Amino acid sequence: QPQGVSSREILAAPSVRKFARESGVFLGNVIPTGPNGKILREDVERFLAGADHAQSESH
Amino acid sequence: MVVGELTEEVDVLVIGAGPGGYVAAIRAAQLGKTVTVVDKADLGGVCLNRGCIPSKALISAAHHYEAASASPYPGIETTAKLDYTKVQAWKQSVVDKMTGGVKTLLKGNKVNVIQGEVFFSKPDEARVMTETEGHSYRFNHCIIATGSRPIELRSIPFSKRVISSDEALSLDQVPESLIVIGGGYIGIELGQTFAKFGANVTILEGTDSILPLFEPQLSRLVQRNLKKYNVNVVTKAMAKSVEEDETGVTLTYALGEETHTVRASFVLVTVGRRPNTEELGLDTIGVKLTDKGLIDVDEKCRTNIPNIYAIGDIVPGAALAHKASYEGKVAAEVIAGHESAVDYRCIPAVVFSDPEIATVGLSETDAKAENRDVSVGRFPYAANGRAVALNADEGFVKLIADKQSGLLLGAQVIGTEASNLIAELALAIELGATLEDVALTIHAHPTLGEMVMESAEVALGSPIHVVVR
Amino acid sequence: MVVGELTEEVDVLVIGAGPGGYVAAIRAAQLGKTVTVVDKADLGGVCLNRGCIPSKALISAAHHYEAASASPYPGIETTAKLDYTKVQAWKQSVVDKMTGGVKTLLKGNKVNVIQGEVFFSKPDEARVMTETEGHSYRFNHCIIATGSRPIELRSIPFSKRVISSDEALSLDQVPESLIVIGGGYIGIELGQTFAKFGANVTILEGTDSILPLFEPQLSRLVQRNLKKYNVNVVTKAMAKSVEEDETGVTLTYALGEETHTVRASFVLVTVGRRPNTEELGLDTIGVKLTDKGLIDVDEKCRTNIPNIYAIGDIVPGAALAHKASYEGKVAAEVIAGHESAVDYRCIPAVVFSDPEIATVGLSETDAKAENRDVSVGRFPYAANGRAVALNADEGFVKLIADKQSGLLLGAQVIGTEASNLIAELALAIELGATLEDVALTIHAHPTLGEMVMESAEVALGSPIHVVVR
Ligand SMILES: Cc1cc2nc3c(=O)[nH]c(=O)nc-3n(C[C@H](O)[C@H](O)[C@H](O)COP(=O)(O)OP(=O)(O)OC[C@H]3O[C@@H](n4cnc5c(N)ncnc54)[C@H](O)[C@@H]3O)c2cc1C
Ligand SMILES: Cc1cc2nc3c(=O)[nH]c(=O)nc-3n(C[C@H](O)[C@H](O)[C@H](O)COP(=O)(O)OP(=O)(O)OC[C@H]3O[C@@H](n4cnc5c(N)ncnc54)[C@H](O)[C@@H]3O)c2cc1C
Repeated sequence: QPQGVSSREILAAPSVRKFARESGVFLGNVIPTGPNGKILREDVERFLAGADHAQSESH
Repeated sequence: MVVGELTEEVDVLVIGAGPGGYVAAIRAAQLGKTVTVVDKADLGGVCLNRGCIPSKALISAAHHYEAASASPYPGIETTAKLDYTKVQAWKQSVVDKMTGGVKTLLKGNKVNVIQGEVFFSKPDEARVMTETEGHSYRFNHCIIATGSRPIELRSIPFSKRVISSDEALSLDQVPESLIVIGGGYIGIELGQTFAKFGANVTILEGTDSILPLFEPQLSRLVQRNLKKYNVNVVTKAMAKSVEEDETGVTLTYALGEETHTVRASFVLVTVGRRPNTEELGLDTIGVKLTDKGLIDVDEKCRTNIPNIYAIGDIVPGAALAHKASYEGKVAAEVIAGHESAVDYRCIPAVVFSDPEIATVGLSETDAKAENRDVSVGRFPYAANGRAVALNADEGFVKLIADKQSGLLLGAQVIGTEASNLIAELALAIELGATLEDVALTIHAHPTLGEMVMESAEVALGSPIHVVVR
Repeated sequence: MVVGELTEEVDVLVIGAGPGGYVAAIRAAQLGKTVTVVDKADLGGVCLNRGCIPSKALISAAHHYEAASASPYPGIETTAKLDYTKVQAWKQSVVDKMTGGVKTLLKGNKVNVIQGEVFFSKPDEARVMTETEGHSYRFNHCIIATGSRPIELRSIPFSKRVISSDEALSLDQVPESLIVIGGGYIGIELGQTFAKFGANVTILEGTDSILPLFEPQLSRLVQRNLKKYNVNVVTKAMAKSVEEDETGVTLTYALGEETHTVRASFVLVTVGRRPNTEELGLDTIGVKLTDKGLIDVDEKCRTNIPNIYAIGDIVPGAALAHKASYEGKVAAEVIAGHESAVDYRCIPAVVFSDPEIATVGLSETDAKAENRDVSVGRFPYAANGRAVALNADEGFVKLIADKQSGLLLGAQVIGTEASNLIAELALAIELGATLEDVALTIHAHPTLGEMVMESAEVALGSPIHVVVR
């Protein structure tokens, strides 16, 4: 029962996907900087920093 | 419920101690939960008792028997004598070792183990029937992991000589002759194993090829190997009825318009497996099923009933032990409050046939069906020094990658140790590796893994060890 | 130069057709270069003729002989009879197949092949001496890949009965007894192989452990296995002198203050290999060497002389075939104008001992020496279902990762199929994978690769199949 690659077209290593989930980040919103549009951990971190920034601004 | 009977409170109740359930129980306990796991049969489930482990033990014994019966090495003359009763005892010792391990692991992780059959009485309550009594348990969370069982053919019901994989794995003798109905991976693994042990084997397959879920390039090599043991493979054959007597069974099957009969000591029916969902009382509590009778779950392994989770063979997806275990971890982690989810790009699948088959991700056929532009790289075992030095130069490694980006999408391996070569390829897909990543990674010489690197180079157009035309 | 002799013009001249040279020649040809490769001996170099391939062929034959001599499977009684002459012939057929393959590959890629010995006469000119004549070649680019040869001990010179690995691989009989001087990987592979074939083997090692380049946890398991064949391992032993007669050799060695003698049919000296740099005329043209006599190269495999490159055993780094081939590709690509460079994070190393050892990247010992904060995860073969079902439950997988980031830094595997398991780990390191990446990648059940996943979980602190205390 070979299982095809999931339809998820977002490219990120398993640990990065986990990190994003745990941080409540939807990977589709993150700007990738890795090769082939791969999302790196730093990209998620940058997104988090940005989001935090936006949040504190809106206060 | 018996009047005055106490209802015990449990935090996490796991139903079924197969590779789904026992792994879920251990992970939940590791994360601080108090866990009770209930199984009506043996710890380890189908996988350890009547599936993966005993089948692979017999397969490896058959391989050793075959290699010693007719040595593939010139200059090493060998003989082999089979005492199948002892092989069975050894197989059982392997099973006992692994199930004993599960028992130790559950204990070591302070999981409470109960033997009994579970039925849901309420959405947060289950009744456990042991041989002598019944008990009710109120749970905060429940994980259903009751697995699957062999499908029985209505026209060819199980009997003394019409058996499932359960009995086939425990026969105390090698049957003189065996008819296998169903040429999927379980039928092929077992049919080929008994053929190696000397049985006269016939395999009936309904579609036009054995291992129909795999590409013809793969199944063809297995089919060729089956010829070595005079296995009679009949494709497009529909088993119709069976007559059993003292000494054997006569099976009638249709081949197009024609009707044929074949006689053997046993008929082994391996036409698929059915999820164990019917007798759990799922309807009582309203658990939603798919139209195939599987439990409907989301990516956190949650059913439609709050706090009831389901994993393994009873939920959609490949019915494989490693999928069950993966989901077991996810369910346990979600229950413990983690942000886990079923979130893999690929699941490898292995057939322990001879030669071994291992696949992961997209095949070339899938890619064509999806109209995807892909690069394909194929490298033969015959051009790999290690394979030749191992006297095992049959097979190939094949990679499928996105044409434009080079991203690895899938891989198929057939040949010796395919089961171990697929690990690198699954990791490559998970990590979003490209053909270049694989080709530029140094692979030790002389190892079979070099074929992975070289097939990436083939796909890239500049392989060293095959000539490009 | 003989007056009037013509000097031929060649574009790329490759000296030596081992795994460095022939791979460089093929890659350069693929990239459009006109290539001439010269070797004074056989295509394939040491690796295919007197190294990796013949040794692994004998190792796999010995493994088969041993498994059939004393079946590890209860219920399968086997016998084995050895005709070593035929095993040698088979080994040679394996070598011929692989070297024939190289010939075909070179031809298929239109590489011009010359047999002869090369000396540099000018920085852009080399003389090739064949048996009957000499020719001069002016080259635009040259790749030196002349490899290495066994080191001879001054006090114990090679003779009829004092042999190197070259002769050991081609003995026409299994020696009744054999003394191996040097317990590195070549000595262990060959000593253990002859022991399995029935020779009475003594191994003398100068340091305090065999396989001194590997961690004690690894060498210990090999040492234990050697006991099975009554191999006498003497550590801290210094071979002093030898006396040879018609029937054997008597070797004198020092063990601390004491002097011992031991007698055997042959002495095999495996104390290291020396680069083939002396007779090339490198000094004539001023090629810079390191203080160890290796050719000094930069990350593009360039020597200090413009357009002369060097790769493989004659340059610094591990003297391994896959390193030679990797550098061969780099040199060829640089010559073709690509921006290639030697740019790997790790090189795996395999010892085809019993059990097999495979390592890559940092070891725990290295990490300690560097004062690095690491997480270590170790998982035993005995807890892996596939290993138990294969009757091969000895060994372990060990991962070393950066404590803070989880980045995988190194791995050691000892046990059956270690040589194939290391591929995934090398790729993981190259791709910058973390322990979580490895742990979250689904590994097929039941396969040996599951140990890789589980050792990552051990390092992360929540393994399923071993109890954490
Ligand atoms: C011959 C054979 C070979 C196989 N080989 C492989 C292989 O090589 N690789 C692979 O990945 N997969 C293999 N499989 C498939 C694999 O065994 C299953 O995918 C796996 O066991 C599913 O795990 P599970 O935890 O979902 O359920 P199971 O392993 O089926 O366990 C379910 C458990 O639940 C218990 N149970 C059921 N109902 C109740 C109830 N009402 N109350 C209490 N307990 C209950 C059962 O007793 C059982 O122990 C093989 C299967 C077979 C038959
Ligand atoms: C017993 C043994 C087992 C081994 N096992 C392994 C193993 O399992 N894995 C592994 O990775 N490595 C192994 N090695 C090491 C491996 O063989 C070498 O690292 C590898 O062969 C080096 O490749 P190379 O191309 O640099 O040189 P070589 O393979 O040494 O080839 C050099 C070639 O140059 C030719 N040559 C030399 N001088 C001249 C000249 N002046 N003119 C023309 N031609 C010349 C030689 O004839 C030779 O063919 C083993 C070695 C031995 C001895």
